[in-house]
Amino acid sequence: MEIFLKFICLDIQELKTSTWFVIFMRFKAFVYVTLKSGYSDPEGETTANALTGLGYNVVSVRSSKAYEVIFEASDESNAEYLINEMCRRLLTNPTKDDYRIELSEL
Amino acid sequence: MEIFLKFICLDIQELKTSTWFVIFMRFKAFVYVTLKSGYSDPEGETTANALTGLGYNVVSVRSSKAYEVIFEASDESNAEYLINEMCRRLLTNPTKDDYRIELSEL
Amino acid sequence: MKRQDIRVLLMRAPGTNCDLEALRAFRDLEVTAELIHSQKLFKTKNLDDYNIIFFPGGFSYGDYVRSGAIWAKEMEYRIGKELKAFVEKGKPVIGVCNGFQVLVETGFLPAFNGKSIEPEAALGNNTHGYQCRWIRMKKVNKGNCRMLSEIREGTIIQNPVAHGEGRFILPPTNLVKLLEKLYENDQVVFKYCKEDGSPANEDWPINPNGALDDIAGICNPEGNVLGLMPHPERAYYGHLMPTWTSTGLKKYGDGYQFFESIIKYTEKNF
Amino acid sequence: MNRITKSDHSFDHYIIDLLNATDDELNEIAKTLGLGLSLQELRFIRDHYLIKEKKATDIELQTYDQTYSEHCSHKTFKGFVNTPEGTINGLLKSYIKKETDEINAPWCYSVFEDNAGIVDLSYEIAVAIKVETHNHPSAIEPFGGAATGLGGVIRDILGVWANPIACTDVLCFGPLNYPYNKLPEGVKHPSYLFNGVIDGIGSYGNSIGIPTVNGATVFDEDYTGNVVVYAGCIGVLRKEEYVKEVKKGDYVVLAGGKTGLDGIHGVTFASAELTKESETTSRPAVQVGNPIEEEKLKRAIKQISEERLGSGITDIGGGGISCGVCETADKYNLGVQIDLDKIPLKAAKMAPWEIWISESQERMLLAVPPKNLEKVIQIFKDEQTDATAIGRYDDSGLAKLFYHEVKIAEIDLKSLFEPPKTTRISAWIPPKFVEPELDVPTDLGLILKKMLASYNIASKEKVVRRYDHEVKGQTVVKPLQGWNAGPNNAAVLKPLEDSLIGVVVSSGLNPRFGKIDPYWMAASSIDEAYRNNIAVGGRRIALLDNFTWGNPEYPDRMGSLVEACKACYEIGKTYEAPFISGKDSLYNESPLGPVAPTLLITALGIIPDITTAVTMDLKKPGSSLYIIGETKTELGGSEYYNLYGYLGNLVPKVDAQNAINSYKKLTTAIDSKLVLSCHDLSDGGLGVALAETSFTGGLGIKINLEKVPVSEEMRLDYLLFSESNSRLLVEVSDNNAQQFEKIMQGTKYSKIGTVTSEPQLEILYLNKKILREPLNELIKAWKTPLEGPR
Ligand SMILES: Nc1ncnc2c1ncn2[C@@H]1O[C@H](COP(=O)(O)OP(=O)(O)O)[C@@H](O)[C@H]1O
Ligand SMILES: [Mg+2]
Repeated sequence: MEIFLKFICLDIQELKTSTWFVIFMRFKAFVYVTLKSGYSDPEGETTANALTGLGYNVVSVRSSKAYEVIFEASDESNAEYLINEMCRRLLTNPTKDDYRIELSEL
Repeated sequence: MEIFLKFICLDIQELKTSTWFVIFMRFKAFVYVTLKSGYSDPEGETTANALTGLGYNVVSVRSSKAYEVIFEASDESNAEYLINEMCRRLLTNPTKDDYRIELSEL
Repeated sequence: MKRQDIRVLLMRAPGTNCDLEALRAFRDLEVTAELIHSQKLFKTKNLDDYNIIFFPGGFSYGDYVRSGAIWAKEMEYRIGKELKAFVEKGKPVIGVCNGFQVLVETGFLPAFNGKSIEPEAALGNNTHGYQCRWIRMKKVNKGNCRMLSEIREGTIIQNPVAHGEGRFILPPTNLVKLLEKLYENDQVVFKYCKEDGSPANEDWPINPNGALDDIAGICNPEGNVLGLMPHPERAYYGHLMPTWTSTGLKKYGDGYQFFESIIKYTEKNF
Repeated sequence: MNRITKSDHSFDHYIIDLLNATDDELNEIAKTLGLGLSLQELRFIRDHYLIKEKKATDIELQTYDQTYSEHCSHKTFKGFVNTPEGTINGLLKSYIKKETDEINAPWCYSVFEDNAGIVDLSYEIAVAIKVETHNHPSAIEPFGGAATGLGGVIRDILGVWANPIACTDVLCFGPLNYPYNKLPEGVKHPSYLFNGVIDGIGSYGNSIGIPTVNGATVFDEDYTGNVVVYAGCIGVLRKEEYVKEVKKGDYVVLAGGKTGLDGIHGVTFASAELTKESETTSRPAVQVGNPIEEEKLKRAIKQISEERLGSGITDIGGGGISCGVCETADKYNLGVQIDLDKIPLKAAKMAPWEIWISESQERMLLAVPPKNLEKVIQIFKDEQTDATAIGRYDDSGLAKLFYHEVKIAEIDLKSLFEPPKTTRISAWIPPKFVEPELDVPTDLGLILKKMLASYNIASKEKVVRRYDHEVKGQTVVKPLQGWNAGPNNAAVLKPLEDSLIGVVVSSGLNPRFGKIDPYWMAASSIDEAYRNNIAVGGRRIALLDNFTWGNPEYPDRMGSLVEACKACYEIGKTYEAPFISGKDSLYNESPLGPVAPTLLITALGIIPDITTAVTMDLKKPGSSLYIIGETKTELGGSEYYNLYGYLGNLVPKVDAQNAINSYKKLTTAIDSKLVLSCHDLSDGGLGVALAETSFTGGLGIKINLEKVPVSEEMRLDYLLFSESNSRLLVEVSDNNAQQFEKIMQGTKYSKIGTVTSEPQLEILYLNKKILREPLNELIKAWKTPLEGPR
């Protein structure tokens, strides 16, 4: 584990008004984003067809995206909170995606 | 685990000439395809920038693709062999991609 | 052979979509050009009837997995032998955009030591995402790519690019050596360049996708398989050029010489 | 009493007893079945079943629900409107169609009839065009929503047997820098929507291989809660291939993608307001597009139309198979019998009503005479896609549906297509905004750069480059001009190999004007679309109207809609530009309030010879620069006021008679090859237009501002940034100046300066230098805001 000493604010909304010393830690999160069931997955279907065409006995393929995000947070529970927020705000669309996070300290 | 009894040939190349009874099993493989280190990952960089722009302390993001492949094989070692072959033949380009497989019997 | 006897095979798959421009160009040059669904060819397998094979651009099978990958593997599985025989006869095979991707994925390009089993290069994600824009490229080939011998070395050509995956790359572990080899074999055909022909130096947007050493197009060591990301077929007529309203309208645009050279070469050598 | 009972069959099938049902009971039934029908419509249906003396089934009521929805039946535009001045019997009939009928242009081939408007291109060839909205789905899932919006409008073009040649898209977002903490729950951030929508349109259009050549990107606070996504498609067809002769005995052939649980109740959803729950409750209505499936359909349909193998065609969009099948049967005065078991499904478990109304993407419906059936199905197969005969047309006037050999519905088509008319109430009260009193700025150059850098004026390269606008090799005038990528006025396409004739597409919308005055907003949009078209050499212009409005059940929203329709009639008529197609999307309301009333006008012109097309970049040092039209103190809704945070009241008006007069003369000048470049004046007025034309051509300008024709004495900043309509900048080579002036006689125009080889924009007023800016700084200001990594 590495520890980072940085000028940083605790609340991102207050970035402009306040800064002070905080001990920050680095985390690595794997985020797997999959289409919710019920959505058709043209990429998966096409890939499955292609594999079948190459001679494999493929039953189905689901395609998905994954991100490895390295980021800083004050502690583990903060890290968990932040990465979930990132998922909801940018990395996934809760309407159609499910996601799964694997978090570890660096 | 489910066991499938199917008319199937052992060698896909011989599909037209011979068929006989074989006991087949179903496997599920997660395949994660990542860009080899050494290549810039525009999607990852864009995502990292966007997350930074939202106020997170993101150090880096690497994007990757993932496939959940459900397929049939005669046994575990055959399954491992087949899914590796699928990766090399279609799912990745060894020039730029690394991959990792998580295989399990269904 | 006589021009009207030249037969060009344009192949298509679901998602191919730059076929009609290419067909139009060949037909304008008065050769026989046929656009055929690859499924049909998988059945007949008769490539021998043709003198030139052209893989047009587009999004074959949605470019799922990787651009061109699915079509390439399907082709290899179904007519791999026939394609290889065609290439070994020295006949011209050309891939533009998605067609280039297909030729790399099948191992016909760069094919340092003949057709490879696994791809030896890749067309990766553009540094700036999908882009549709006009670029300039310079012909740098010293003569190995004989089908383009009508285009003088150093000629600057304006063509549009439109792709999300076209960044030419080689394996990082062996990059320097392979790049050297590419030049040694005179396999580099087109490079992105500035208005005055000087190198783009991988600067965006002059090099629109971040391609290694500004490489826009390459050929195999024998020179008869050619792939490039820019679209000469979309610059075939003068009225398609980006500044024809200010620089004056000519009948043909920069893409014309590309097709004309291929046809003249075929006329002379087969 | 329980009016809904399950039948004895093993599948989902319910019998509904409507006999003497009370209003409460009707509402209860609607709620249980998830229907969006109004009480008036429910009563109408109840009475219909009373006459027929039978019970209804769930699938029958679902069919009524789909057909009567706002999205499918346009009840607001077809119904009554009670205004303070009296009752209007249908906005469509009283204004839009009336305009078209009165103009009665002989070149209108098929208008307001089919899936798209169709006009002549040549004697044998016609052009079809359609523009659609896809706002609600894009707000929930921007990528999928926008992509399937484009996919849908492309199918509209396929649905008139035309071959798509180009797409357009017009997008309205909230400000990209909107504060996150001000977003209400359930509303997505404008930059998330922006990236998603653009990627969605790009991915679909690029993959199917149709160039996206024209559009607009607008940012305004009022779009934060209601993103607006218009997608358009243009196609060409041989008139003899426009076959519409479905007969009794023809097969109903369903082609393309499989039918799934995705997109169920999309129509009811599109006709309702967005709430914070929409995200979760509306989920199945949002879909993932599959452009390759549609590409295959496109190829197959082209071959079928070339060989004339079908007798009719329509797309499957809102309402799913139910609408496509019933509409076709009704249109040809036939009946139809469908076997739901034959429909290929994605999901294993679907209730029959779900199969019937699912809006799964990438499906088309063809009518095929028995002798061609086999061949048609083979053509689809050769393209690696499916086609299935799911039923046949008969002459019963009924739609009869079978599932597992049980007749589960028998619907009287007449009752389906003659729904009761709604009545809406309208009351338009013009709002009053503060007319600002601004100081005259000392540094006009700085202001100009700020204007160029505003999101609404800045370069849209980031959007436009995401779309392939060159595929098909027909784009003669491109959205971005030359190496400096200036904003062209309209796109010109050359769709025919053996002819120089071109198709000209442009668009106009002025939502900020609409907040002040919907009438002049509509007038301005028509004028803008029209003059953009004229500017490149277009003529014989046809118009499309696309309304995006708030909930029409509020009298003020309805009132402004009426105002806008009036302008469509009056201005359109004077321009002799018939409306040929259109679409409305109402109920655009969010927790942040209604959408800004947004009328998009798309103009479709032709140019007889594409080699005479004119682009907006300056061409030659020494040539004369003219302005056409009069500049007025009309800064209401302008970008200039917006810079200072004001809206204002004095919205630009349109003097249609004078405008059309100068446009006609300009066309003559263009045809006489006198015009080197031409640029329309719109957002940011004269100042912005001068900068754009200049840095695009890489040539300088020197003008005398006092030469600009004005209606009254004006402040210099207003003169430079007023957005008065009907104005254009025209570059004429010096030796043609006299001839040009002769042609323009009788119009308001003036030579205001010359083109120079110095790379700068220089503006003098009575010999005093009031602005001098190097071109590289202007272009930098213009390109920076929306450039760079995404
Ligand atoms: N969303 C979009 N889709 C396609 N083209 C667009 C889009 N936004 C802008 N464009 C194109 O970019 C060019 C400049 O747009 P804009 O600055 O809005 O022009 P104007 O000033 O004429 O309204 C036009 O050719 C227009 O068609
Ligand atoms: Mg503009």
